[in-house]
Amino acid sequence: MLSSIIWTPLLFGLIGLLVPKRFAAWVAVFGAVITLGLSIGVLAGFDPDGGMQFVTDVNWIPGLGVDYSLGIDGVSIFLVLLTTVAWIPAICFSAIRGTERPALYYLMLLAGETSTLGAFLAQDLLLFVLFFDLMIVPFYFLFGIWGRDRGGEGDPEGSPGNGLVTVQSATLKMIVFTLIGSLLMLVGAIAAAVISADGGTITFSIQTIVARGLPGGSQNWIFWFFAAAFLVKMPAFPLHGWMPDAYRAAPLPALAVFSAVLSKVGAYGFLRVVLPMMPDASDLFQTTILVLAVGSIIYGSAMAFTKTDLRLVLGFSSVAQLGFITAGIFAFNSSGAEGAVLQMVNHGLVVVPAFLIVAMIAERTGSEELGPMGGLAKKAPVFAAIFLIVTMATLAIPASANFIGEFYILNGLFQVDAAWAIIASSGVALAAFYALRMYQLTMHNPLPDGADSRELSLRDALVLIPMVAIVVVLAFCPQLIVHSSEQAVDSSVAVVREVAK
Amino acid sequence: MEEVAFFIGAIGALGAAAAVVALKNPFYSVLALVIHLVFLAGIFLLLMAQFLAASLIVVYAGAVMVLYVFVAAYVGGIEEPKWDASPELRVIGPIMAVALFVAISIAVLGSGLAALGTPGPDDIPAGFGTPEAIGHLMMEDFLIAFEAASLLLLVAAVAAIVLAGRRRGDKGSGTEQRKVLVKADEQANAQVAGNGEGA
Amino acid sequence: MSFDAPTMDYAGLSPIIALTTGLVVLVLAAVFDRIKRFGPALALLAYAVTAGCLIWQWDADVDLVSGALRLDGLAVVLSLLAVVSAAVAVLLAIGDPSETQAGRSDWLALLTGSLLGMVILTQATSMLTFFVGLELLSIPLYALCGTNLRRRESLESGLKYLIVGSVGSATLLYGLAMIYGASGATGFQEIADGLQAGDGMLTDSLTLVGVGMVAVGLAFKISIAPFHQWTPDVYQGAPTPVTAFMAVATKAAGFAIFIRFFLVALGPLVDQWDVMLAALAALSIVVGNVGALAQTSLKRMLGYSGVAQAGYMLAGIVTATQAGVDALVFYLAAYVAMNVAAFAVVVIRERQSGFSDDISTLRGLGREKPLLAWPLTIAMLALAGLPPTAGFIGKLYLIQALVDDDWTWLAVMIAIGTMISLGYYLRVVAALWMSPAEGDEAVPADGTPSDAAAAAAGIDTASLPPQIAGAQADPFADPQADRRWYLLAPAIIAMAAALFFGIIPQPLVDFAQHAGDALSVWIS
Amino acid sequence: MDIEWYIVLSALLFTVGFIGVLVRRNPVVVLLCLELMLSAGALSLLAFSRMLGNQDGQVFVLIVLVVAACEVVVGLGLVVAMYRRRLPLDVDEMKELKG
Amino acid sequence: MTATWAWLVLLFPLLGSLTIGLTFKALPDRTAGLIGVAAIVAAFVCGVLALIGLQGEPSESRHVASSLWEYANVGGLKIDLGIYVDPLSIFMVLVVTGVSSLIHIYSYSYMKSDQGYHRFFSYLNFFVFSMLVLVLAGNFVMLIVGWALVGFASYALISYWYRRNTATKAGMKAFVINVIGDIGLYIAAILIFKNLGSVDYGTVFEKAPEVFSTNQWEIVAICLCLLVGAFAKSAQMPFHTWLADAMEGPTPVSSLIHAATMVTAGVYLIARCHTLFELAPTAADVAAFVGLATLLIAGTIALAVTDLKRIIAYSTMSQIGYMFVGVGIGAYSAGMFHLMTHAFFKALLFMAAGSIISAMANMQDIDKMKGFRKAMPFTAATLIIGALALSGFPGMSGWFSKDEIIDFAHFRRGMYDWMWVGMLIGALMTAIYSFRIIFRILPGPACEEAQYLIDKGHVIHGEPKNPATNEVEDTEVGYPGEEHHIAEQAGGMKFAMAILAFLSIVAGVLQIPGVDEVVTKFLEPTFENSVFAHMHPSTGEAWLGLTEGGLISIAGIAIAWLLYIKRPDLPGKFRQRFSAIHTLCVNKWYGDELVDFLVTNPVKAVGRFCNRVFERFAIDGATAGVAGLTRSAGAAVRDIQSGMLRGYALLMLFGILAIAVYFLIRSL
Repeated sequence: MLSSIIWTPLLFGLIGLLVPKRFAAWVAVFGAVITLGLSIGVLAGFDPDGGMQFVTDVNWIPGLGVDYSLGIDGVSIFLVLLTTVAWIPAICFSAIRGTERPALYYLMLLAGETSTLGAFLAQDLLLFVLFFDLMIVPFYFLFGIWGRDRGGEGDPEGSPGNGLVTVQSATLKMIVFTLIGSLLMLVGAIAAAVISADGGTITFSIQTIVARGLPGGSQNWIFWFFAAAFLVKMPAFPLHGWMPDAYRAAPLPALAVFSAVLSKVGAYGFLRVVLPMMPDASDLFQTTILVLAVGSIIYGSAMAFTKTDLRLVLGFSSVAQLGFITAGIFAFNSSGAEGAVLQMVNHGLVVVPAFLIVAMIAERTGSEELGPMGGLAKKAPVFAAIFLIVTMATLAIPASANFIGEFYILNGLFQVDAAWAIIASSGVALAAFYALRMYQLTMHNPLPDGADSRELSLRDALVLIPMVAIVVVLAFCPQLIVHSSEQAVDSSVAVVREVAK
Repeated sequence: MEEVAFFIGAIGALGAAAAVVALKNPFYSVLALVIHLVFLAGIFLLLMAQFLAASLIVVYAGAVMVLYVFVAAYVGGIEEPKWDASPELRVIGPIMAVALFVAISIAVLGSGLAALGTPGPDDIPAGFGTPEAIGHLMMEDFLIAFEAASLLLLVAAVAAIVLAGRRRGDKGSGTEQRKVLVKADEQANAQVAGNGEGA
Repeated sequence: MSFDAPTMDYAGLSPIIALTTGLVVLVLAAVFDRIKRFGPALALLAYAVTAGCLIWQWDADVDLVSGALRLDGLAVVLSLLAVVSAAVAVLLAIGDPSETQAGRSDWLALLTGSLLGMVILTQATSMLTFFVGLELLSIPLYALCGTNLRRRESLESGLKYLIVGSVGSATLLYGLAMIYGASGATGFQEIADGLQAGDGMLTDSLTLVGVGMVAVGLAFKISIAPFHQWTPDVYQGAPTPVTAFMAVATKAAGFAIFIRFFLVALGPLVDQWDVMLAALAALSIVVGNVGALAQTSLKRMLGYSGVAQAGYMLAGIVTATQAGVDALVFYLAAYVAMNVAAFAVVVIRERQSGFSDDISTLRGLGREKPLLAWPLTIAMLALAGLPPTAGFIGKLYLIQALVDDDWTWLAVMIAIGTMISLGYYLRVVAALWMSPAEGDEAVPADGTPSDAAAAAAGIDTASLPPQIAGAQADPFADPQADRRWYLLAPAIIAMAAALFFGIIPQPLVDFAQHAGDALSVWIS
Repeated sequence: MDIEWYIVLSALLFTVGFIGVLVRRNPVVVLLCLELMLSAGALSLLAFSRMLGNQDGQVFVLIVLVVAACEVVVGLGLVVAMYRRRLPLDVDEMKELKG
Repeated sequence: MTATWAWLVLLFPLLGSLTIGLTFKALPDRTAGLIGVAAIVAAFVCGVLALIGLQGEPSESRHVASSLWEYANVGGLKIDLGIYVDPLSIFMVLVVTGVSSLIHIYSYSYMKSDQGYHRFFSYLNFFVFSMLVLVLAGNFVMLIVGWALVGFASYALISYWYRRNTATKAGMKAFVINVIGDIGLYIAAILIFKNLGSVDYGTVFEKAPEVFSTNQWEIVAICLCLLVGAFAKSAQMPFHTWLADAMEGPTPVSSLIHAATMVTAGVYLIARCHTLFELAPTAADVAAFVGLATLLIAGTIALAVTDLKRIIAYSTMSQIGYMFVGVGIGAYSAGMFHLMTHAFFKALLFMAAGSIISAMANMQDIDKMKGFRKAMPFTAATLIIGALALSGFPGMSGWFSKDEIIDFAHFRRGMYDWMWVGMLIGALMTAIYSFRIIFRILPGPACEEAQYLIDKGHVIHGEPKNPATNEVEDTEVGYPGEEHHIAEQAGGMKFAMAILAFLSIVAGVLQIPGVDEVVTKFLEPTFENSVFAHMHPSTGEAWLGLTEGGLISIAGIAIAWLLYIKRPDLPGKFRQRFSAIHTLCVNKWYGDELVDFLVTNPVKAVGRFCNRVFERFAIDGATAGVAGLTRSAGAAVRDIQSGMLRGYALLMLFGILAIAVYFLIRSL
């Protein structure tokens, strides 16, 4: 069952290579929808109190002790759903517009989905690392082939003062940064397996390693190897150096899922791997990680309200949001961690439409710069309304599920130390500022010359509205997610809590 | 007596070696090497390697050096400034080489191997170093190495033909003299190959 | 004196015999123009028979000819890799200027000679076979590098390789002599026994300096820094099929003897040399990777990359465990696939673009000729160690072996090296996919290279026969190169292998472990 | 005469040969120096062979001589080929390949 | 049953908002307006029915909690989607829905020519829904939800004419300041949960006295955090700067949100949490003092500025200051009563102002207005009634409500006497600025626009201009069209204003000291456990206070008459004489500048620093540095790779030597 979820997208991507070009997009859409159907099927059969479920465990590389081991629990199920949901609008959006070399494009996009799902479902440490590394490859191609160079000063296409960005350098930066972490994580993962085996048979099964435990001294360095990977992926301050360029160069539909889902894998990794496997180290380095997390919140927000490139505003807002999520996880209590899980889903759901909206704005104004924009709401009330909902969810207005997530995170942090919560909460105010600024400077104010305020096309609306609808529905009952993931999340943080005592 | 012979041989071999390096004209260098090989063969004799001493003279100082002489004559000398502009090579190189010599010497002299300080055992088997003994070893224990060496010679010959041989593209571009030379080095190659196998 | 003929195990010797026969046939074929045309077929036949013999002897574990050779898993596995890469070189050489100028059969005879040296080397268990095998490997290679006689770089690379290679050989010889002196034996097992029997010989200065000099000689062959400097130059200058062969097969044979000599003969000294080899490995990783960064010549870049990759693989020996050897062999096998895919594409591109291997000639290839772009792309990703390729699993294997033996810092070095390596591997990928073709800058594939272009390519027009120099189309340029099955097939098969063993690595793991198992007597 | 002396002599010859490779620019002379280095190795092999009373070393030296000869043949072949191509016979001029 | 009615109170505005919003293309404008009005009226009716249901209960059990479903529940922090109905919330529901109904009716006419009619009503209904969530919330998280949603609605309506830069800026300012207030509430809620284990009103108010001792730091912290929220929402110092700018919104919005309902939420919050504030008297005093300071400062500003709507806006701040003092010192019912009467007369004043502004073709400067008495007699009458009520003229509603608060301060003695004095001064200022408006606008020769109205019978059609910047604006979307609507000519407006005028006059009868005191009695169940529940001045004292207040009011009106009618040169002289004070007041005590200096500029500087310095040098610099280091290492490797054969041999020699030396050392 889980295998079929993982491999269906790739299968359809490959089918897309075989069919005539004009059908490739629709094959991809079809594949994504089927994957969503499968994941909903898993959700239907999911038991919130059942621990790890739908387990698949096959010897993959017996020579190395690596298994093809999959499973799903309360944490992963919603991230899997987020993934399968998020990919559909991205694919549809591209399908509506058409791309160059469609077969390859959709193959890459769907391969990205496959690897992301793999990372969420892997229960073998090495399989997780493998999928984690694999994720970046299709996105490297997506960003590289379908991205575009952004000019520097004086280029109407580019961002004045934001410098010249070539696709090549941007993607290279991205992949080098991400792999810095990933490779260290590979070393860390192997070390974890080897050390925990302590001379016995080496296995990479996460559960076994957790059960065997790691000695405190090894935990400390292995922790940082993993943390490096996850923090870069998120990205967290100050390891976000790759993000601005990559975001500016990337094609927006791919960027949407990248920002929505891939960044969550890092946070997920903390919850799935780091906390249970290295409880002592997690406890030891709690303050350090919290400093980074809160730093991300503040820095991300501060950057988000100074940047004028829409993508960067969203990108840095993601930095801030991931800061919240990390902080929640490292509160080591169910309130914080649960809020973090909720927030992962919420943020993912919000970011996808946000980036697609940026694309639509760019189609209307010919620019992604906040400066010369405005007034797009004029003839596009539906567009404006959807964007408004997205904006409000981004800034976590109370009544959105994002608010509940942030509230629980702050509550969790507060129990660690009030200071964390208070500093982190300044991020909420800054979020209001940058999100609203983004909305106003695009939708409001006078319409500049050359910009074309036009309503969403029906097809675009059909892409955006389901996402927005999910956001709205979740706003009414976040408990749906909270309830099902509680047991799994709590079991992760409970390990650390035990140690901390 | 042995000491005297050794020192004569050693000084001769070293002096000739130094001459190989130092002489400006490659022609003379080749000749210096021949002298070196002769002295070396003497030292080989001191070490009871009669067969090798002989083959060194015959094959090496004879055949191979002839090849050298031909080539040196063919390509002629190049003007080589004695002490050129890259001091790191001219100065640091020899210094480091000497350092390497010192290191090896320390390794040898500082070794705990007692036998090094002796002239070697006296109870060596009869016929030590004679063609017969070597021949036996070659055909018995070291057959593969021997056969491989012969194949090596074959391959080297092919290589020489490929590299230096006259080919269709060169038609008319070579002078009479060059043709002769090419033929000559082919012959030399064959000769070396023959010697190797014959031994 | 009676003559004790050594026992000849012809089954065990069959691979060598097959190859020798092939060599002789090829040499003879050189004489007859009619047969000459079938040179490649003859060579491939010989290789196929050799490979068949090797597979026939898959489970062999025997000492051959008075302990000069030993046919076991390690030998079989690494010989197979060498044979496969030689076969690829034969295919890639079809229509190559070097092969044609060297008179086809002669060229193939040299290749076969070198391959024979490799096969002997993988089996060598005595200093003599070791040395002669190494020379049999090297000397034809020196010549092969120079076989593209029209190109200055080719000759230059041949002579450079020969000179520094001989320095390496001489050093190796000197080291062997010292070890011979210290142990009193030439057979590997006897060396180990002799060193252990001798009083304090395991830490004696004579032994250790000898070990060091042998290490230098071997490190030279497998391009370990700081003895790597020939690599980029020779890779770039040599005819590309030779480079491909050299890059893979030499490493296979070099590592075979490295493993066998260090783990069998010098096994008792492992505590003495492991740190040194680790340092060399780390240095190679750094030097190879940073050196490759700004290269514009693809072959040269692959040369530096080979230095770095050799560093990774050397790490497998440092552990001196069976897992380390397994990992090394696995990586080597993956490395064969990746490099073959890369070089095959380079060969095709060279013939299409007037013999330039500049990375810029690859621009826009992804759009125009995906069939060429994909093998190179996968090769680069695999070399960079990205999943889902065999390169990733190989790194994983190596790191696991290292961590398992407490060489975590070296594992981290591998990780760091890999990061740096992305900087150049992905530049190639970017050129393939992410930049438009340079229509006017590239030399037109089927057009006439101008004198300037020829000069740029290092062809000294003045000294060429009139029909080759200038004015005329380059006789070896082949705009249809991307449709030649013998060029495309290696690329695509190697790509498929690199991918397949990235997804289902177990068969290759078994393959590698077969090699490691052969050493189970000597190492844990 | 103690074996040490022979070894030291061989080390000295090796060094001289190495120096030759380092300082000479004529490839023919460089090849000569390589001969020196190889013969130094041969000398030490023989010395050890004598020390051990074991003739394996002598066979080895024979192989070395063959190898040396082969190297010379190929080396000189390359030199001739370069000469034919009118390339400068100076190792310092062989700088097409670098960087 | 009560709970059901209360849920229906919430449902109708939400439905109205969604219906109007989703059918913006299908329904004609008028229908949308009618739906909007109907939804609010229905909510009002349901509110009345809930009131009746609640009054049917015995006094001690007059509170109902009801929950729809569990909103979220993690780690003991259980949040229900729940409401809490008690007299206080019903009181607020009635005020909100009542005033909203009237303002909807007013807007129905006033916004007639606006092209964003649907949007306007959708927002307005949504606002009412949010406000009702706020007042009906059953726990602190729901309170926050309502709190933030009104903030959002307020933002949406301030920026309603979104193509004005000034409007969008004002909206942003209002929203961000309100979010800061929200954060205060977040932290308060988290603190409450941490200390009391729940966020439900019922549990919290029950357990608080058991858990906390008086003035324990936790409870003070909780109350101060609550106050941050309250101050931000109610535009009290130092969070007051957004309110004046919020006047960028259409006049009905100012009337409803920024006068009658939303801005009084802070007062409601303190009253709602009176249990907590009584445990933290320090915090309650802070509330009172901030209220006092705001009322005085806002009063002085209202005396100086000339923008009609802003005068009324500052007056609103000032009046809310009174309410804060009221609930801060324990005069809960007085505070709530003033909240109600203020809603009536302030809404009325805004409506009248809106009418005049329409007549002035969107001009808002009172210096340019003159002689509207004849031009718009109905508007003039309502304006006078509103002003009288605001200045607390004896008999008017404001007289009863404001002076009850003032009197209570005097009744509590001690330092509260100072508040009493301050509030009396404030009352004097109130009377003066109220009548400053009247005397400047109504009497005298008609100005051009007024004259035009008298002559032509309809209002002048000016160029659509931004009143703040005088820039010409395009009217395509989201601006009132050329037709302007004035009370004289629109039934809906007239109707709403008439009712409010009536209420402004007579609402006082609800709370005549010693006579009925309806409000006090009605709210009694909510405040019964309060320490101030049975502390109130005697009837005599109350009447004495009322008399004082009445006299001050009359004095103020007289002063205004003196200044603006009798001796119109005096204000100018004062202005010259006390130019420093005038400048201070006209510049709103430099509140904006102060906030800019203390908060906005530092935050922006941090942003700029991050962007221009840190990102560039630390992040990009580090990246480039590492990349450069690697590249230069590569360059070094390539330099060594000189192509020189002899160099290669040298490096080999070096390597051999190094290894030999290493092994020599090892062999020692």
